[in-house]
Amino acid sequence: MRSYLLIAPELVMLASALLAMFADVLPVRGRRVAAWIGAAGAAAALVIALAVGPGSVTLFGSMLRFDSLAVFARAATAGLTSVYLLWLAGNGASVGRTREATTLALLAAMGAMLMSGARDLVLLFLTMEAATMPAYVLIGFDRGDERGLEGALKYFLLSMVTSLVMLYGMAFLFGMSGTTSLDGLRVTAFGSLGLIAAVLTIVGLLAKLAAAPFHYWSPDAYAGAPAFSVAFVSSVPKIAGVVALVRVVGVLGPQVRGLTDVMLTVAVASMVIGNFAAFGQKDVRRLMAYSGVAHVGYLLLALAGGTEAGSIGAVLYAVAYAVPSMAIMFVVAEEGPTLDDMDGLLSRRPLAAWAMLVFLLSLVGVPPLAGFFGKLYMFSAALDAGLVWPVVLAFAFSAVSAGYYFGIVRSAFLGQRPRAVRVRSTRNRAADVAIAICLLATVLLGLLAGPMLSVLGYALR
Amino acid sequence: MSYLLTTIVFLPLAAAVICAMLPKDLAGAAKWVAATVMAFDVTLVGWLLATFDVRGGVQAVVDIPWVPQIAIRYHLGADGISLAMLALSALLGLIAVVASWKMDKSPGTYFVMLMLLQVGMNGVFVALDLVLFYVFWELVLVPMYFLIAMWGGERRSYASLKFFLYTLAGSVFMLVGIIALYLYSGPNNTFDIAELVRASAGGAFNGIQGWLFLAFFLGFAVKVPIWPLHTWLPDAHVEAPTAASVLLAGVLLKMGTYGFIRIALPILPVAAKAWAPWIAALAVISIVYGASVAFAQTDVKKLIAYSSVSHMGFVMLGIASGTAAGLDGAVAVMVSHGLVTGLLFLMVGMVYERTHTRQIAELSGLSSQVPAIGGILAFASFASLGLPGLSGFVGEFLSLLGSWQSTLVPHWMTVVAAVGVMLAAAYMLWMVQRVVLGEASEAVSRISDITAREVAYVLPLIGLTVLVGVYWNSLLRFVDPAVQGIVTILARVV
Amino acid sequence: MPSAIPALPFYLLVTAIIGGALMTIFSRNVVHAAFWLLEAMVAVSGLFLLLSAEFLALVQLLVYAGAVAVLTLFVIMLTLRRREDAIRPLDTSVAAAGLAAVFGIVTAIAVGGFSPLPARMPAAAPGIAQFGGELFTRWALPFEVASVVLLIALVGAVWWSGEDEDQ
Amino acid sequence: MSPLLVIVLRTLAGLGLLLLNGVVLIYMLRKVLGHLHLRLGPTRVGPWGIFQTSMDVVKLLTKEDFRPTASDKWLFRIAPLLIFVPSFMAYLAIGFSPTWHFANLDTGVLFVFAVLSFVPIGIMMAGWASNSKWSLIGGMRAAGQQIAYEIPLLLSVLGVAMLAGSLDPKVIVESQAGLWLGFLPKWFIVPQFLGFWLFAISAQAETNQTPFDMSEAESELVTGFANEYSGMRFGFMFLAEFSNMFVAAAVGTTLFFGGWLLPGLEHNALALALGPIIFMVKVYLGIFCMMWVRGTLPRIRIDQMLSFAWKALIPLSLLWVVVFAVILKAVGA
Repeated sequence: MRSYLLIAPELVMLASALLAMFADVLPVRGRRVAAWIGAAGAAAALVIALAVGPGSVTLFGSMLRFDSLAVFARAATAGLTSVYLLWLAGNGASVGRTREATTLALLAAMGAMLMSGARDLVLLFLTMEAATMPAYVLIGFDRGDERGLEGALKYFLLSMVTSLVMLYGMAFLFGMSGTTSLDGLRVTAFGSLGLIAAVLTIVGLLAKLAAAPFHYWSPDAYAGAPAFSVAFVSSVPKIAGVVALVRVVGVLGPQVRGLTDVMLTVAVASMVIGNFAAFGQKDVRRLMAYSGVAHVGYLLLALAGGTEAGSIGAVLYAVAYAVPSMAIMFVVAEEGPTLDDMDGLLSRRPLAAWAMLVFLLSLVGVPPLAGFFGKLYMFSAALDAGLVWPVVLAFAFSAVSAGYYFGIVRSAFLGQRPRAVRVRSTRNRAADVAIAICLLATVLLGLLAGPMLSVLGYALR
Repeated sequence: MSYLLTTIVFLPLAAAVICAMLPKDLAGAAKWVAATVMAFDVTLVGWLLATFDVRGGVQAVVDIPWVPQIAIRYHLGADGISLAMLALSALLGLIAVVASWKMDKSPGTYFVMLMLLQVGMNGVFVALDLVLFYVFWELVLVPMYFLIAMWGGERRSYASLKFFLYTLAGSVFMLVGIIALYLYSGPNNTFDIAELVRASAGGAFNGIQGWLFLAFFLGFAVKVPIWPLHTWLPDAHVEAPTAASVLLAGVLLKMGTYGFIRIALPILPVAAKAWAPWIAALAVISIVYGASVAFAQTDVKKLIAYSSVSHMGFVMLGIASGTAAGLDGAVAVMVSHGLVTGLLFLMVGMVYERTHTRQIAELSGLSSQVPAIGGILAFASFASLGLPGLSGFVGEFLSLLGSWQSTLVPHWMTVVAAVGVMLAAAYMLWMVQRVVLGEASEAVSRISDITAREVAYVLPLIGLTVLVGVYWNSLLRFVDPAVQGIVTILARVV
Repeated sequence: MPSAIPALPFYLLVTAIIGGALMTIFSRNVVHAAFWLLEAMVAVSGLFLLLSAEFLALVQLLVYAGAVAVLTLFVIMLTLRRREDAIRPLDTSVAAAGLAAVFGIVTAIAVGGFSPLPARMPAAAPGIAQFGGELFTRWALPFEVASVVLLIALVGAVWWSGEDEDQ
Repeated sequence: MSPLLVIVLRTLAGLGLLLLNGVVLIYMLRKVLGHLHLRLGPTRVGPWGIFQTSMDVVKLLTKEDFRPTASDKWLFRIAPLLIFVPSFMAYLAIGFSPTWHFANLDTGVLFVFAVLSFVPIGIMMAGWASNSKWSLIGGMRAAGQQIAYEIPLLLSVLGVAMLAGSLDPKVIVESQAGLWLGFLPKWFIVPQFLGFWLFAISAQAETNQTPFDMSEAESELVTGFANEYSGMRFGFMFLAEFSNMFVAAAVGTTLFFGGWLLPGLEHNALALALGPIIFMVKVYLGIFCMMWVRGTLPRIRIDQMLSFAWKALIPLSLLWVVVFAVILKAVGA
């Protein structure tokens, strides 16, 4: 029974997903009641997750363990989902069918939450699928849009193939260790075969995170998808993905020689490709996709260091990345996807413009915002692990990234809007509140870095 | 525990918040809010100056944990150097607000930016924790970007982004350095400057000082700016609105040199000494190069901008010397350059406001049409070229003296730098001759003279220029004890 | 069952699986490809039998032969407008074949370096009741997550195939 | 005897039973349907026409093995085997008495369903390979039908599995021994009447019997998937159909009618000896009932049939599994 109490947040998410799915038959009527239900459910899940707190108990044998890292990721996932659904309740899915979008987002978030506590390869794989499968639908949510369907298909195919590669690697790991429990993996005796198995296993996660050699899906998928989908897909599931990567690398890294080198290579490649490709993009979604690749590169760099601090930093940074990138997509969804659509945002919606600035600055890593502290933790851990040149490169790229992020700022603040101003049908308070919450989170995650790190279990000095 | 510094640093933030929340039809009130708050801020700084114990030491300290897990502390405190810079920053901040009195293009936002900028500037000079220092350092970037980008001239978009990217690129290297200092600072890792100095004395950074110094050098040198990293400066200055130019030249550039004095020298003395000849060489190049290029300028503002490059070279020369005289001189140039260049930009701003041109060729005979403006411009130019009796002379003299005394800087460099002084005299006088003297040109012919408000904000600058120039000790008695501490550290290492 | 796997049937089945998989890729006829896929799946169930995992073998048959293959064929046959559409050009599969070959060689080299692999199969295969017990206690969570995955797939499928709705 | 020899002998025995069964069932079908339709069935070859079927076999064996030129060569050849072999394999799991069986599997019932799920693959293969639209339509129908009715079929077995706690035919049968209330045989049809009903309908559909014989549908598709086949290949398909009927009836007997048990004839030497006979009698009674249905009901439309499965049978069987599990838990507690 206690087991079920400990996974109460996920159960709440599941329940609200089912409730949202059948929102039409509820006695409560109203526009987008499904999204409201979902937002409330996710918020409840957040509260429960924090109330349950971290524990060293493993559930269902050795399937699950919610340590402080997992609790943080789980709470962040629930919280972000709640904010997302709040926004959705305000603005609705751009192509209608808010109900399906809500259900899918909740189910994906549920998968992601379980994923962050998973200590077993089988559960890890299944939860990863649960967290990514809704993304295929969300990306192709506008069924009339061929580019969206193409993006969804691209994502689907690549994701499926890499998932299977991952499964293949897991089979090797199972064969070597005789168990699928992460804690029981013993592959040291197998030398390079262990390395191959480990690499195959993390390939699936890397592809979901859109790290460099597997990033091809993300620009097309994001640019083809409606922005409200991108807001979710590009942010929320990534947190748990990072946690899963932390887990797998944490177990396999010390046992397999060379895994960190692979991670490092991927990290550097992601940073280089992501940052360079992001230049010159006219579509904010595409820009954010490439910049997302770059950010995953930073994350992997922290993980490649193989230290505890690096893992914690990476998870914190995953959240610090997810919040602003989701919020940026909110604004994109409201204003339009291209840089030109952002023109004159300051005069139309000054608050949104300023919020946008804060989000972008956080992504650049300007203090005292969330992104800065995330980078500080990550890179200090990586530096501590001796990765001097990659870290210097990462810092240089952080500065470079300002170049393309400020393209958005330039449009929003300095651009004039020559063509007829598209007025939003309704000024929506719920959506604005969602953006405001993201803004607050972006600032507070930085200023309150101390408490955040306590939640993450960062040892006090 | 004293919250005086906290109040001084964050008062402008309060002003920014109030200005941001003003409704649109009340946006005109923003300047009153900003002016009031800044006046109060200057008063507090004045009180701090009055109560400051000139025998030295870090005073008005506040030190509480911020992120205890990685030893980030909220640690503010002021010694003489900090105080001098803080005073400069607050005063120029107030003047910038008053000088922007007629700003009518979204004034609310403008004053928000100005006030945010003020928070960063104030904070940098009193932060004693490296992360905190970095936070304030970066905080300056964004408002300055917007001040240039939204209220700047023709090429503002290009200039602002260039400014932003240059300084950001420099500062991320500094961040690498900060993290490395933290990691190497021994078992009790720390970001605290004083503790890092102690750790350094204990040999914590031996062997990697060179690399660390390089990281900080890149961050600070861009900001100073030292040749060849200076190219953002003329663009930014020319495009920035007057108040932003004043703050950019008067305060922002000093952040770089302040960083050298506060962080690079005491924490990495070995590398600082090893690098000194090279820094001196770059400083000399900056002096001569800045002065030479200033000659060729047709735009008054650009001329002043290049003169800044040249003047900051004197600061770097003083820092490179590592002697008490040199460092005193460096700080003196910093203060003096802040006052004088601020004044110059203000005067150019007044002229531009009236004539809508800054071309030297189109401006002449200011003294005949507007004698007060012309006179003050000439006065500022004299102060800038280092006329004895005015503040510019103090710093340049001490810098050159220090570098001559120094064993680190070859004598020929000092000689070349002294030539730079003459070059400065030449281009400044030539500018004065063409702009101030002579017959009034068409652009100048119908303009009105200085107003009472304008007098009010240039007067303190003129007064301080004269005060520091005549009574050197008014500045040096604050600065010297702090400088002695650094010199001791430098002397301790071989 | 002994803990070691009998060699001959194992290699026969493995050949069948790999062959079937390769033929799935190389077959120029989509319908044939589907049948080859089925063949590979059936051979996999043979592997399960070798490991004395009778239940899994049967479920593999039931699911892949009874449902997946039939559905695949059903869809292929429904979507082909003309019979000739089943024949596709070969060139796309060359790259796939190359990849598969490289992958196979690398793996083979890696595996080859570590023979013999230690056999860690349980001495006695658990009975179906034991299997069920495990599935619904220790593995209950993955089992339920799998059902959520299916639910997601269902919602997605309904969304993609459903009618547009005014909102 | 060496184990290999045992396997060969048992396989041969199974094959013999299958062939014999086929012959008998064809005759039985003709006779039963004939009488149901108020006609006589075969009368000419031998007394009461009993040699009719053997003559049919001769005819099939001697006919030319014809293959349409435009057909898919290999698939066309493999298809009949793919239809025939699974239905033969299904025999292996059937237990005729506590000691009479071809192979003793503890997942026997599942095994039967698993191998039988190949049949529609073969049918689709045949339909596609023939390159005739009638065949193709027949194949597609078979596939749709199979997918739909396999689910209630499997679900209907769950109730029995819960009662017996096993999928081993022997255990299932043995747990039906005894009497309820002193007169009612403890057969699972009593508690599982709804399960049996679901099973019967689904089995009728899975074996392609009227009213669910849409994949052949002589009058519209001209025997559907088997259209282009002749000779022994057709014979295989034919045989498989009757063998499937037998298997379905045998599984039904095992699951719901106590297999080789008869009240009063349990656990003694006589029962052991009579077991197979009792079992066969029950099976043939079952087959008779299937034929009865076949001879009585008209064929329904494919869409009606599919929506019946998806909208009625599957929800009902799911519900029944849940309800029965709850009941069982409550009663058990």
